Order: sequence, then C-alpha cells, then structure tokens
Amino acid sequence: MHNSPAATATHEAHQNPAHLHHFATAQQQKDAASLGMWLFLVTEVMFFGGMFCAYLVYRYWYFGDFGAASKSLAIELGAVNTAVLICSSLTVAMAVRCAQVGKQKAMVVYLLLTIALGLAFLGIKGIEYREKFVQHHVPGQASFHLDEHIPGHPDTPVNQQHAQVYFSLYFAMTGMHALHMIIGVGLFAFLTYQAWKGAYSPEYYTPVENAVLYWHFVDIVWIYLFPLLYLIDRHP
Amino acid sequence: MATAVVEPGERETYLNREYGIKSWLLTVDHKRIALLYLAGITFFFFIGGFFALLIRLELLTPAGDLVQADTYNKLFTMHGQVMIFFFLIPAVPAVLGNFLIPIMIGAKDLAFPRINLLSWYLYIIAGALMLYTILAGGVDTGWTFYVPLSTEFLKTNVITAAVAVFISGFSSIFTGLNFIVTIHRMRAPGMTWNRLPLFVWAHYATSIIQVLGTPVVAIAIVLVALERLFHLGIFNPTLGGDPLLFQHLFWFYSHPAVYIMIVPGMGIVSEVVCCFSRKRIFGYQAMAMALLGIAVVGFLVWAHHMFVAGISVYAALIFSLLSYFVAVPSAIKVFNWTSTMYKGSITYQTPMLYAFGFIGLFTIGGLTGLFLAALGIDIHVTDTYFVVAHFHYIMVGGMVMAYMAGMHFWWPKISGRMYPEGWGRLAALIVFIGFNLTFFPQFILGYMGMPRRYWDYSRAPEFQILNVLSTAGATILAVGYLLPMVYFLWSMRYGKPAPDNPWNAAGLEWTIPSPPSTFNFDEQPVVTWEAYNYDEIKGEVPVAQ
Amino acid sequence: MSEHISSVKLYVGIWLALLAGTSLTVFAAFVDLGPFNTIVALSIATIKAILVVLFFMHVKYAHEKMTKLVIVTAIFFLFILLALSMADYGTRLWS
Amino acid sequence: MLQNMPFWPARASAAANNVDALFIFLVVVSGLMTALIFTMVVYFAVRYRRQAGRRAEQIDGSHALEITWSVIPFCVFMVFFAWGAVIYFRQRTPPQDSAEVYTVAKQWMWKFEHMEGQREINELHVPVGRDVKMIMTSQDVIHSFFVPAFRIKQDVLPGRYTVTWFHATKPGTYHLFCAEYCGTSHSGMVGSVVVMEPKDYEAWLTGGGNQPLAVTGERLFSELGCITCHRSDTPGRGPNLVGVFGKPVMLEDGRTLTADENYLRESIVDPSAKIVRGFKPIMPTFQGQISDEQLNALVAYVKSLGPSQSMPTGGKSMAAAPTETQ
Repeated sequence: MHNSPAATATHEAHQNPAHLHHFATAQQQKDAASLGMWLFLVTEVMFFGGMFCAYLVYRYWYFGDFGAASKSLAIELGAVNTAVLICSSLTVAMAVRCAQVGKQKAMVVYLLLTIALGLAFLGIKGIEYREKFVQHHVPGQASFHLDEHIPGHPDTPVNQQHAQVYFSLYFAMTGMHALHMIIGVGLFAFLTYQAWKGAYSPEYYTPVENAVLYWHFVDIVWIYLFPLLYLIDRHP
Repeated sequence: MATAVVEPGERETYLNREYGIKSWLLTVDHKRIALLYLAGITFFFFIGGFFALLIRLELLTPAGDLVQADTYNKLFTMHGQVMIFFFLIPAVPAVLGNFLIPIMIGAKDLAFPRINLLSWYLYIIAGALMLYTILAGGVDTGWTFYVPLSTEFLKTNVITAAVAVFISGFSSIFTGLNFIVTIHRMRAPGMTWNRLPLFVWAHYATSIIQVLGTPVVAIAIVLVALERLFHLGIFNPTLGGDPLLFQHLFWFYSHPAVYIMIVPGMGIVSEVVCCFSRKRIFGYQAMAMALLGIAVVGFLVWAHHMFVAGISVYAALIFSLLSYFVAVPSAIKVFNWTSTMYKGSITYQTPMLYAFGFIGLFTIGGLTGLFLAALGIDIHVTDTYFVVAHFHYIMVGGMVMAYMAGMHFWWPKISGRMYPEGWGRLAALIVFIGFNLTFFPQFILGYMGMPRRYWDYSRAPEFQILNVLSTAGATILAVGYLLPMVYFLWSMRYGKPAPDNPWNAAGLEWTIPSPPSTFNFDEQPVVTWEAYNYDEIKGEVPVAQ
Repeated sequence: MSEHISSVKLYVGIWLALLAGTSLTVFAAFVDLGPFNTIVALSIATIKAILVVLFFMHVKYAHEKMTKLVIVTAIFFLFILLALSMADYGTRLWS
Repeated sequence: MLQNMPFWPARASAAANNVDALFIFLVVVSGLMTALIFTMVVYFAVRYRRQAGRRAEQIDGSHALEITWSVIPFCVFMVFFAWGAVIYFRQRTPPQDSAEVYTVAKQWMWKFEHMEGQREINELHVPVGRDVKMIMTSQDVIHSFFVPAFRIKQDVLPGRYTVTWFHATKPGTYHLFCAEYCGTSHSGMVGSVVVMEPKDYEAWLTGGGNQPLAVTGERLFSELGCITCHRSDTPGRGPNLVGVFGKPVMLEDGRTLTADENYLRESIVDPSAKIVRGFKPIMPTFQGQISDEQLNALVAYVKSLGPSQSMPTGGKSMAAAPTETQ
C-alpha cells in the first residue's frame, strides 16, 4: 500500500489556520488525526478488555451467584440509561453532521444536548450507586450482604463472597465507564465553547470528530456492560 | 525568547536555534524531546545501576550483612521497576526512535509533536513519583506486583509505585501511537514500506506492542491499587478472587514488554551491521516480517511465566508450544545478521563492536529462553538465578548493547561531534567482559538451585564462589558504563566536529547536516533508492584516528 | 475521511434501530432460553455495536482500509486475551 | 559422574535424572548453535575485514537459506517441547498410591503433616524409594515449594491446594527453598528435606507417638457434627462420603467432576459452590472456623474412607508401603 500522502503536496496547504507546519497537506493532517484517534480507541478496547477478561473468568466460575447478584440491579434504570446513551450517540452524530454542513448554531445545540444527556446518565448512575450503599451491596465493606438466591434454585442462597466479586467487577467496570463519561462531558464542554466561538468549519472540525469517536466508543462499552451486568438470568 | 542567537557564519541547527530553559521545556521538536528523554533515561539508568551494585555487594557473602532484609527487598524491587519502566522500555524508542524516525522517513517531525512532548511530561511525572516512592521509604513488592502480597500484606508505598508505573505506561502508549501514525502518514514521496530502514520497521513493531499491551497492565495495576484501597475481591483468594488472574493480566503485557525492549535494539543492530559491512541487509523482507512476527506471536506466550504457578496442565502445554514459535523469527534474525557480514568489507568501529556483542549475547539469551520454555526444565530453573541470567542476557546483553551501539553510531548526528574512537572501543570491550563475568555464573547458580530475590544464602554457602565472580563482574561493568558517560559529555565540548556522514552510511539521516536543522530537511526529499544501498555509496567507512 | 455526509434520515433510522435493540434485549432477558439467553443478549449487543461503528462512526464510508484494519486488530487481540486466559481457566478441572 | 562435578546440584530423585538428561541435551544442542554463530561471526569479521582493493559483494538474501534456518531450528525446538512436556506432564500427575504429606506454607515457614500424624516445621523427613505426594496450601501469600536436588518446584497458593510429588532415590539432607518472593523474610523461608533409609524412617516415625492424620480428621468429623448428615450407614441429608474420593461426582447443575483434594476442600469452606445432585444446599460454611491444618485432617479423613474399608487406616502412609529400595 504505497499511498504516500506527502506526494500530493499542493498549494492548498496553509489556507487553514489550524494546519500545522510539519504536515504537507491539510488532508494528511486530518488522516493522521483520525488514525491517531482510532489507535487510541484500540488502547481503550484493551484497557476495558482486561476487566472483561476478569468478568469472563468469574462469570464462568460463579455462574449462579452472578445471576443472583445481577437480579439485585435496577433493570429499569439500566435500560433507561442505555436509551439515554443511545440518544446521546444520535446527538453527537448530528453535531458532526452540522459541522460538516456548516450549521454552527445547530452544532452548539447538539453538543449541549449531548452534555445534558451525559449528565443525565451520570445522574442515574449516581442514583444506582447510592442504592448500592443503602442496600449494603458495596464490596469490601464488613456490612456487605446480598439477600438473593441462585436463579432456578429457590432454596440456595447466594454465596456472599462470590456476590462480592460480582459487585467488585460491577463497580470497577461501571466506575471506569463513568470516568470516561465524565472526561467526555468535559471534552464536549470545551468543544461547545470553541464551537460557539466559531472555531470549527466544514474545512476543519477534527477535534469534534475525534471527541465524537471517543463518545461512540464509550457508548459501545455500555452496550456490552448492560446485558453483561444487568441481564443475567432475569427470567423467572 | 529571541530566535536570532546564531552567530554570523554559524549554521543554524536544532541545538543553537534557541537557548534557555523554556526553549527546551516547551519544545515540540522531536530532536529536542529526544534529548530531554536522554537526560531522564540516563539519570534513571544510573539510579537503577546503583541499586544493582548494592544488590551485588550484599550477595558477596552468604549472610545478609550489608543491608537489612527489608532494604534488600526494596533494592531489587526498585532496581527492576526503575530499569524496566524508566530505562529499558523508553530508552531506544524515546531517544533514538524519537530523534531518527521522522528523519529516516523524510518528515519534518512526528505526526503529533505536542503529544510527543506530553509523553515526555508523563514520563517525568511518573519518574518523579517513582523517585518520591524511593525517597519515602521504597516499595518491596518485586517489580511484578504479585498479589495478594502487594494488595494485602505489604505496608510500603505500593500505591505510589503503582501510579508511577501506570503513568509511565501512558507515556509509552502515546509514544507508540505517535510512531505508528507517523510511519503510516508522514513518509516522504517514494519512501515505500519496502524501502523503510529496518530501524523504522522495528519501531513500528514495537509500537504495536505498546499500543495493544500496555493498557492491559494499566488496568491490572489499577485493580491492584483499588483492591489495596477498598479491599475489593477481584484477586484476593480469601474473598473469592483468583491471584493467578492478576498474573495472567500482568504477563499479557509484561511478556510482550520484553519485545518492546529488545525489538528496537534489533533495528539498531541491522543499521550498524549493514553500515560497517558496507552491505545491503541479508533478506530485507524476512527481517521486516520477523520483526512483525515477533510482535504478534509475542502476545501468545505470556503464561510461560506461570508454568509452576498452578495453571492448568493443558494451558501450560499450549503456552510452551507457542513459546517455541516466537523463537523462529528470532533465529532468522540472528542468521541473517551473520550472513550480512559474509563477503562484506568489515571495519571494527565502536558501534560494530557493540553489534558483535549484541549478536553473541542475544544468541545466548535467546537459546537459554528455550530452556525456560521447555516445561520440564522450567519447573527446576524458574524463579532461580537461571531466569535472572537469561533475561539480563536479553536486556543488558541485548538491549543495552544495542542502545550503546546506536548511541555511538548516531552520536555524531545528534551532537555534531565525534566521540573518541579509542575510548569507545575500550569501553565496549570492558562492557563485554564485565557483562559475561557478571551474568554467566548466574546460569550455573540457577541450575544449582539458588532462588532469585534471596537476601541471605547462608544455608547454602556453596553458592558463594559464583556470587563473588558475579559481583566482581558487576564492578567491571559499572566502569564500562561510566566511561561512555564521561567521554560523551567530554565530546560535546571537545570532540572533533562531525561531518554530515561520518560513516559514509546509507539512509536519509546521513544526507542532512550534523546536527540537523529544526525542520530536518530544507526541501521535501524524494526517495528513489532501496534501504542500505551500499552498492551505490562510493566511499568506505573513514578510518578512525 | 468522513467527507461523507450522512442523511438525517439515516441517523434517525439507526437511532431507532438501537432503541429497538435495547427493548428487544430487555424483553429477551425475561424469556427462558436456557444457555441461549447469553448468546442472544451478546448477539444483540454486537449488532448494536456494529451499527454504531459503521454508521455513527462512519467506518462504512472510510476511504481507506486502515480504519477497518485497526478495528479488526483490536478485536483480534482482545480475543487472544480472552481465549488464552480461558485456555487456563477452562481446563483447570480436567485431570 | 555428575554427582561429583563441581557446581552440579545433588541429584536425589527419579525426576532429577530426567530433568538432567533433557538439560544436558539442551546444553549440547544450544552449545553447538552458539558455537556455530560465534564461529561465523568471528570468521566473517576476520576473513572479510576491509582490505585495500576489495569491495563488498552485495547479496540480497536467499529464501532457500532462510527457510533452512527456520525449519531446522523449528524441528529441533519441537523436540525440546515434546521432551519437556513429557517430563512436565509426569510431574503434574502424581502416581495413584503415593504417600501423602499435607503442607501449609505461611510467612515464613513450612509446616508439614504426615499421614501418621507427625508434624514438622521447615524439615521434611521422607523415606527413600517411595512416591511422596505433597498436598500444599498457603495461609497468606503465594509461596513456592522448591527442592533443587529433586528438580521440583510448585507454587503454593492461598485458598486452594496445589500438588507436586517426588520419588527420592538417595539418602541425604537437601535444601528446601521458597522460590516465590513472599515478603520480608523470603530468604529465611528455607529448610531441608531429609531422605532416610526406610528402616531409619520407620524408627523416626515411631519417635513421635502422634495419632494418624485421618484419625484426627475422624475426631473432627464427629466433633464438628459432620457425621450427623454425612452418614455411611443410612441415607443422610448430605452425601455419603465413603469411597467418594477420586470418583466422578454429578452436580446439581449438570456438570460432572472428579472429587479431588481441591473439591473436598471447597466443599468444606464453600459448600454451596458445587452441590451434589439430589441434595439441598443446607450445609453451613466452615470458612474461618477451622484452621488449614484441621481442613487438611478432614480432607485426609474423607480420602481414607475407601469403598472397602469402614475404618480410617491412614492407608497411604509412607511406612505402610512396601519398602523397595532401588
């Protein structure tokens, strides 16, 4: 694949203020930023991958206990949050589209909507976390207790330790996901400000595009977390 | 900061373009960032080396008499953490790779200069945290952070050390990410994949490992910290967790990390062997593919660190088998380097001496790796000095030798000065002798059964004689490493000014002035030649005086 | 990349499909399918993820293969991590 | 011959011979490879040093040669792999009728308990010519049981049993090391393995006057009330444990597994983890209520409940075994 981008160096360079000197063309710069972002998402996949590996191992070991612990989660809140994130994915996708077609104001509106949805997700997550504390479902605390039975075995109580492993993973995975959401909301706050100032145009909107890629990735992580954590053995 | 500080008549270079602290700390020039890294890496190399010397001195006698047991445990822990995370992993990529990759592919800079600077700052923050850890009393987990020892039992600064390693990991990830994008997107016209110097291929392979592997150790270390802080049960057997899961996640990165350390060295040796043999590399494509092969297959072998840890017998068989697969590309490389010398016109400048050392010592290191991959032998020699000797042959005998080869080879380009050739050759010889005396006895010690990380071996005084030899070697080795440090510094002021191409070597980096100007190339180079076109280069290597 | 501009209609369509997938997966969780519950849930999640990647993240319109190669690489190495770890955990009890 | 070689570890087990044989094979083969590389490097460096009037001859490479030096080493590697795998597999599967020693490792000591009830700390007495199986667990961190003279090593983990075995061939006193870094006094976690002639071992055994481990276990079995549910005469609320060890067990969730030491251990500390088909999960956990030593005694007792015998005999002891010397 010989497609050396610098070969196409032309005078179109330097017409964009955001164009950096060491790139031959704006297109080269754009391609570099895009590849860089995708590689960063690869590292994120592997970062969450470590936790998914832990989840897989313990789900295999403690299948019934994971089912029981999963039942204690509020499925409505989880489902609503999934919907909230999907909506935010639509709004960020629309924000990029607005940037592409040069609709500045609409882009700001969509970014603000995204921030609102992100905060809504975090708020709902906060309610769920609070519930865990109230119900003593927080691992590592002496008061930890889960009053559930193994799905399909009404007289078998859940193993408290195995349930703690589940909740350890629950907090680690959703916590790490929430941290990514917080970073994302921060990013979008900055981008909204920039967009409002008019920093982005159909020629240059790379930061928006990359932040949006990141946001979609965070969304995809949740798309997997939701069934893995909330939907084990729900059937009666 | 004024830019016009160049004296009339003097050429403007990346070094004299600007002066002052700010011009360095806020630079986005990949060459200046490389020098910033060089300073940090040299500092940590000598810190880690100092710990190593203390370890060797303690082991001079069987009894634990020089330091306390706790202190000794901290010494080998911090020796490992400092050397691996703050020297071996960043050394070649962040110094030589940073300096050379853009030049070798005909670019003005890396794709993301500011992220490059961010990498350095992350490295420095992590390094500062590591230094804090050392000064605040140290940490004694062993560099491997094995649970549940690290999570439940030790009272030392595990968290700060873990955070330091975590942050240095992100420094490494960003460097790798930057390299991959640069190599994909910034190549000069005509610089096809088949014309890339192997040094660039090696860094491409290394970067893949950094990007794919490092995040996994990052999350493993985060979970250790969380488990220590909040008593989660993910790795704790008394809470239902499995300590071996940590080992899996840890070695998923930390075995490939060995290739992060050695593969860039392989790139250097390819450049050096070709130049001082005046020859094209033997089997360019096989060499490039072997680098990628090592990077990919290197991800399939991690549990060979866990053969006696309590993993399933069947998993052990799979991982042992896969471990032998990764040995094949390494074998190809050694044979191809050797064949490159065949019918060459060889001279023995310092970089070539180090390259000879690399080929020999890497061969021994690699072959002893086959002992460890053999399940039956591994039972006996794992966690003994045999392993210690093996990985020092790869890392010190291999990687550090290559690093020294590269430093001498490109020092004229970096500094614009020649190092003193005679001293260079002497140091190379001292390093080679000191190294073998230090580490060869450890193979024997290991087979005799001396476990690693032992402070006191008074129960087994038969180990002493070999330990004495090893310590004697370590002092020689120390001299061998201090010497270049001294004459490199000396040469910056008193060395002969270097010509643009002191070795008559092939490669874009030798077509520009030494030291280069800030944007490397005055005009966009167009590449029309294959790598290592020594048939087209008229001169020989100038004879050293 | 992404000079491609998708229509609003497409985005809304994908959004509706994702919401439908979410409802479906919740519904399926309450039906006893035996071991297939997990498979169904993960299949739906994967379809949703593919929709997001292809349309919202514009991978379908990427003008070069690099982006796809990067994604496949990530999935491949994630698979290696999971599969070789399970090679240990899945066979520990065999004797 | 090797025994008297300087810097060669003592060789005192059957496995040691196998490991040494493979090791010597590897040393010879890799020595030859190293010699080949070194000779080539030195020869080329001298023969093709720069000489006036001669230029380097450019060679692009040779696929034939590259394939040669990939395929031949690979075949040699496969021999290493297969030979190593055979030794490893044998080491990981103890013979059926081994004598057993229960081992508890803790920071920083080794505690051994023989089937006859003898307890030792940091010293392990075993007879020559007998298969001995070490059933090991840790009270705290990961340790590793390492006897260089036997060429065996096995990590010892908290919360489960790991197993290794040896067949001592030569009387003497040998080093025992902890090989996995375990904290401050890691290097102090050393001891010795004393290999004795069967006669001497017999004499050493009778010195103590302890009761066999299985008998201790039997006493605990009734003291802790296990016996009220796990009955051997009538169907109880818990499974009949006679003859259960080493046999396949059908679980409530449909899985079948072999009742090994780890299964018995888990069933005591975490009874609900694996419920036997047809029984209810009513057994309370004993985690934290009994020590690792008591746990070992219970496991030893259940194992002693062979199908043909109703009384614990402490069957697989070292003394009761035929004393063959080799």
